[in-house]
Amino acid sequence: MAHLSSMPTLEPGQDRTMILNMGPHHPSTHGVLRLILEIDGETIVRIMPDIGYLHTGIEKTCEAKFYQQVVPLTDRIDYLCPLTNNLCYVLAVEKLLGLEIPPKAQWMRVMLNELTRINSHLVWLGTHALDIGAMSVFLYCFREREDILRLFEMVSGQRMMTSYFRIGGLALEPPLGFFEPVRQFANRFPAKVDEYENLLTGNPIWGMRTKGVARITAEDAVALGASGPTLRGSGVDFDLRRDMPYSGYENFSFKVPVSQDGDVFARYICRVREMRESIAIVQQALDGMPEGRIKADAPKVVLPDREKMKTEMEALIYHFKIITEGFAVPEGEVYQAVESPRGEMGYYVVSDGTAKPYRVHMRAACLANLQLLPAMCEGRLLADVVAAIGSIDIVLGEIDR
Amino acid sequence: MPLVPAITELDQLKGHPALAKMLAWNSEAVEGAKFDRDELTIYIERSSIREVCSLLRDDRDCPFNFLVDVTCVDWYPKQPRFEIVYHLLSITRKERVRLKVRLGDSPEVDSVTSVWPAANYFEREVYDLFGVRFNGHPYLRRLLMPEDWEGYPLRKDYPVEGYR
Amino acid sequence: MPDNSFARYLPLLIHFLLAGALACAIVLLSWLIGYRRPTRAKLSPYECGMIPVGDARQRFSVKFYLVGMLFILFDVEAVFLYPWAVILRQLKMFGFWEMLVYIGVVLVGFFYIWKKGVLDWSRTSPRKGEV
Amino acid sequence: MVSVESFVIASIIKTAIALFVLLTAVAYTVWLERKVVGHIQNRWGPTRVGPFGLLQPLADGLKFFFKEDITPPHVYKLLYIAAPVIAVTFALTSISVIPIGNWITVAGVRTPLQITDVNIGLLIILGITSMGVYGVALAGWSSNSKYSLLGGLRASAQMISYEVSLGLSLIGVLILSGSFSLREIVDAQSGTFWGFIPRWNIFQGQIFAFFIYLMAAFAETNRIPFDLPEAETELVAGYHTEYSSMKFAMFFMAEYANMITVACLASLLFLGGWHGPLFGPAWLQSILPVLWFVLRVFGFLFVYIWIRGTLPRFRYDQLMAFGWKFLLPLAIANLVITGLIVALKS
Amino acid sequence: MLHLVLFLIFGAVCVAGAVNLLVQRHPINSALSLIVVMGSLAVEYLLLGAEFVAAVQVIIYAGAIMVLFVFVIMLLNAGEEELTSGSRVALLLGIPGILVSSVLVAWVLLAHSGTEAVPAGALPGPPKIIGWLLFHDFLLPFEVTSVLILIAIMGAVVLASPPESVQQSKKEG
Repeated sequence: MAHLSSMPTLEPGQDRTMILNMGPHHPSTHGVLRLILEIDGETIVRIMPDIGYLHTGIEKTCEAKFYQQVVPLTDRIDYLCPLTNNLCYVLAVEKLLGLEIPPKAQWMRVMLNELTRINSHLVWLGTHALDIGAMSVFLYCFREREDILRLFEMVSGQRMMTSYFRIGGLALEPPLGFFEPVRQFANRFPAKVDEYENLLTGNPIWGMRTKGVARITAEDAVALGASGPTLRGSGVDFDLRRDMPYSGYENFSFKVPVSQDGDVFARYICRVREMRESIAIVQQALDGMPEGRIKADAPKVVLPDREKMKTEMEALIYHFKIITEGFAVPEGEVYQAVESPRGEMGYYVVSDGTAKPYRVHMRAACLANLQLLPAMCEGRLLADVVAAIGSIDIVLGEIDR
Repeated sequence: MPLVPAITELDQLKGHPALAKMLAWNSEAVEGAKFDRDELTIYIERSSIREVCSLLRDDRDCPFNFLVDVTCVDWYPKQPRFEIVYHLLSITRKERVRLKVRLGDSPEVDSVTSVWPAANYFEREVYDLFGVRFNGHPYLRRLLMPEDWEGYPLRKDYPVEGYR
Repeated sequence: MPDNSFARYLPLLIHFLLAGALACAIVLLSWLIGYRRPTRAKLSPYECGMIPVGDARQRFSVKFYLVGMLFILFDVEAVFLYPWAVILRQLKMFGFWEMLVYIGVVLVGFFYIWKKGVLDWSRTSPRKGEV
Repeated sequence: MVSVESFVIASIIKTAIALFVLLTAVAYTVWLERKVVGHIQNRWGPTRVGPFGLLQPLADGLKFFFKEDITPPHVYKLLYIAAPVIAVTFALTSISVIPIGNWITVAGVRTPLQITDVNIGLLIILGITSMGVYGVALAGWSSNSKYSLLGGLRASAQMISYEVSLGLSLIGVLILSGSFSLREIVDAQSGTFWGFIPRWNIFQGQIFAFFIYLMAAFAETNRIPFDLPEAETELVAGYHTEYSSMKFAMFFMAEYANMITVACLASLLFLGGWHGPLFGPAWLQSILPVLWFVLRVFGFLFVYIWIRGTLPRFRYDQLMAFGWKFLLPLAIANLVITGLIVALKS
Repeated sequence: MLHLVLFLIFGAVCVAGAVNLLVQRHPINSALSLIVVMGSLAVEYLLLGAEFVAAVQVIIYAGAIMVLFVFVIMLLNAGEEELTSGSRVALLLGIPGILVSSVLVAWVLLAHSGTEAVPAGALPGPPKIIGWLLFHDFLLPFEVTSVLILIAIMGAVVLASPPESVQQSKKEG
């Protein structure tokens, strides 16, 4: 690939080019991404992302925690879709343990995951539109996001760092009357998506700014490891939820939006349609929500209910043991991937048979997607960089971990 | 779903297209294989990782054309110490395979960036955090840590409180 | 007082001077009132939190100054059109034809630059290494 | 015949009043914008300072004065300080030839509602507008920062590009009215067609010219969708990246003053100025035109704000192409057609 | 009276600007001085009653041509001039030379060209009269200016397009 061989150095270029920093403190780099641009007038000659400003060493931290204690760390990776990260990690450990998860927990997980996806896409849409200058969409999106965050707060007590999924099920029963506001939201939301689309999809300026911009072919996208809407925007029809289902996604019917154009608009339209599909999944989950337990039947792994803990000796002992010394996980390794709002989120968990993971590695969708940026932007204009960054929807917390 | 014991016999795993293809190409390159928790792991001899990757990528029947991830596990103080882990995905077959390369104390392996440019950041990250060198990588510099950082934080012998 | 045509412009001049004085006063006042506790970071040029690479005193793309030139030319054209527009009613069709000739010639130049691609701002050099 | 001294003093008083009114209008345009955009976006806008946040502009102004006034050492100091002064001075000057109403009689003296009624008012405004470029260009250059330089270059290139279309779009109006005097241009728009359509210039076939003017005016004042010079997502803050305190605010003062000028000009040239129904007692009749005029201006400003709340922004090349390849030919076509019709009629 | 005073003031501003233009070492300052010169010239025109010319002076010279100058200085990043000590011959011969020649020119103009000072406002100033002159009496020169503009457009394009070799290397690079 050509763009790899031309990594820029930091020295000012030849006579006509200028080295310009975009970020880390820049209004449009979504966190602390730093781009080093070499520009000729307004044209991008070379572009190099510089990351690591948010590196917190989560992977190292995980090695010092019990399995259950890692869950809150996963929230912090991708702070726009904490539940997706919870899910991915939890599924990986459950796979290591060989745990069977009751259907209600699975359906709850799917429902909350789709709400998370909408939440993440709303933040993306708002900021992406704001980058391109459409101010109002941002506030409209955050209005709906607020509703979703309220739902999260209801169910987990937290707006962002939910940590609601636990190894073996859910942390708590969903509160009484939780499904009613979810249903209301699900009924209300499609009209709101129409509202966003009214402002953007048909808007000629939006079209000019996004159509044909930062185009990437399907081959390049695959070669560069793109996933999620970024990949589907280039015409590769692949969605883990449908193609390699997990957590009961096989029980839901939904379409996977694909666009052939591979430009900013294609990625935009894929994500907007995804929001509609997600809300349809939420509806299905609400309609078919099974009854039953929310935790797996594995007393050595799953914390007992408060009720039992106070009445049964055995439960109290398990509770004490799980809290103080964790639970041992059989030796082995597992790679579990889920379809996060940004693409393939994968957790590679290695166990050496002790109560702490030997190694936890997160495959961040954004890290791979970010590699597309030079291929998208070189030879284009400065303003296209902004559109391109927005269109690959990066979250620096996930990239840097 | 109770755990089933891992299968490590090469003969039992020959049915898998990726492994079959590899064995047919060069059985020397395959050091072993493991099928555990529905996931296939193939141990590759260090010098042939690049060829194996391009072989799997271009396989007509089952192209593992998507490099999902490259990472590393440090088994210090065991030897060989490092395991480089490649996760491949076949978009058409919807199947995954894991390749592993074991490296000793002078960790060096061929870069697969020429096969998948996607490996660029992944390999840089491994270099940054484990100090594994990837030969042929176009820009092997630290990715997450500062340029002047000392040591490789994800190694098991890295002092957690930093070098004093 | 209006003893000649300039009297009408005198208030304009006064207004201009007063506006200028006001602007200067604002700058001065903010300089007097505002506090100053400079630090090195505050005084360095904004570069998104990084130490700047190179400085802004560099040569720039030629495109920008082509705009300047074209602007002059079309501005000159427009200036000729102003008096014409005002007296067109007196000039009648004759005035229309003479302006049509004039605009026609200028339009030739306009389409020349259009065809030359001067007005294509997105036309960029091909991507590096792309065959 | 009045003496020179009293004439000068009268002009100074008039000017001072005009400047005061203009600056207040600028402050409240900001307030209006924040309110309107706020309501467009499900927010309230300013509410804390004063009723409906009406004192917010005052608070903002004071805050700006008390902010740290940084003059970084890397700037070209003289021009760095001069640039906002230039911008504000020219932005405030153009109002002086704009009439805001008909003649009124105050204490027996008949006087136009205008600082000075000159023959070539329109040309004066064009001239002053064309000088406004320097504020932006010099700010960008003297800051010695890359973002500022790029922003300044963009801004000045954009302003001069659209100035051509702006100038050409006015020619249709000039043909119809046969004068550069803004007062005469407005007078030419009095009356109605068939008794109910006012003879405003946009109804006299200058609808395209009005459209061109609208676009060019948006670009001249660097407003969305043409706000590339200060596109914060690309160039941080464009040409005023390195400015702080009141010097920073002055660019905004200039921008909003220019918006008001442009709105006034649009009302005068295309929307019939102060013409409107007159009724009631004599004092009301003399005030009403001013009211109609101010209403038009605010209507125009509202459109500005409304569009800001709705549209995304252009990319630089698209903006330039829009100006040169679309507006300019359209403006030329408009003037040729208008010229043809008028020449045939006369 | 005020009229004359203003005329003199702006004349002085004009000359001061022109001198400053020469003395300043930074090209941007020189350019700005030139703008001042143009502006004060426009005021002088106004004082003479030539309204239209004054407006055009501002629009074209101060507002367009000087923008180009400033642009070029910004783009080329022309820095401060090196101050050379200058050759002594130029100093010795130059200043007297300039004095002598300006006196000569003034004398020739005043004594032999038959030009006279025209009272303010006596010359055609209002735009309508200018228009009538331009589109009636001086029609041919007016039409010729369009050709001039055409040539200038082409010249601008030719000057601004980078030489072939640069384009070539850009493509390759």
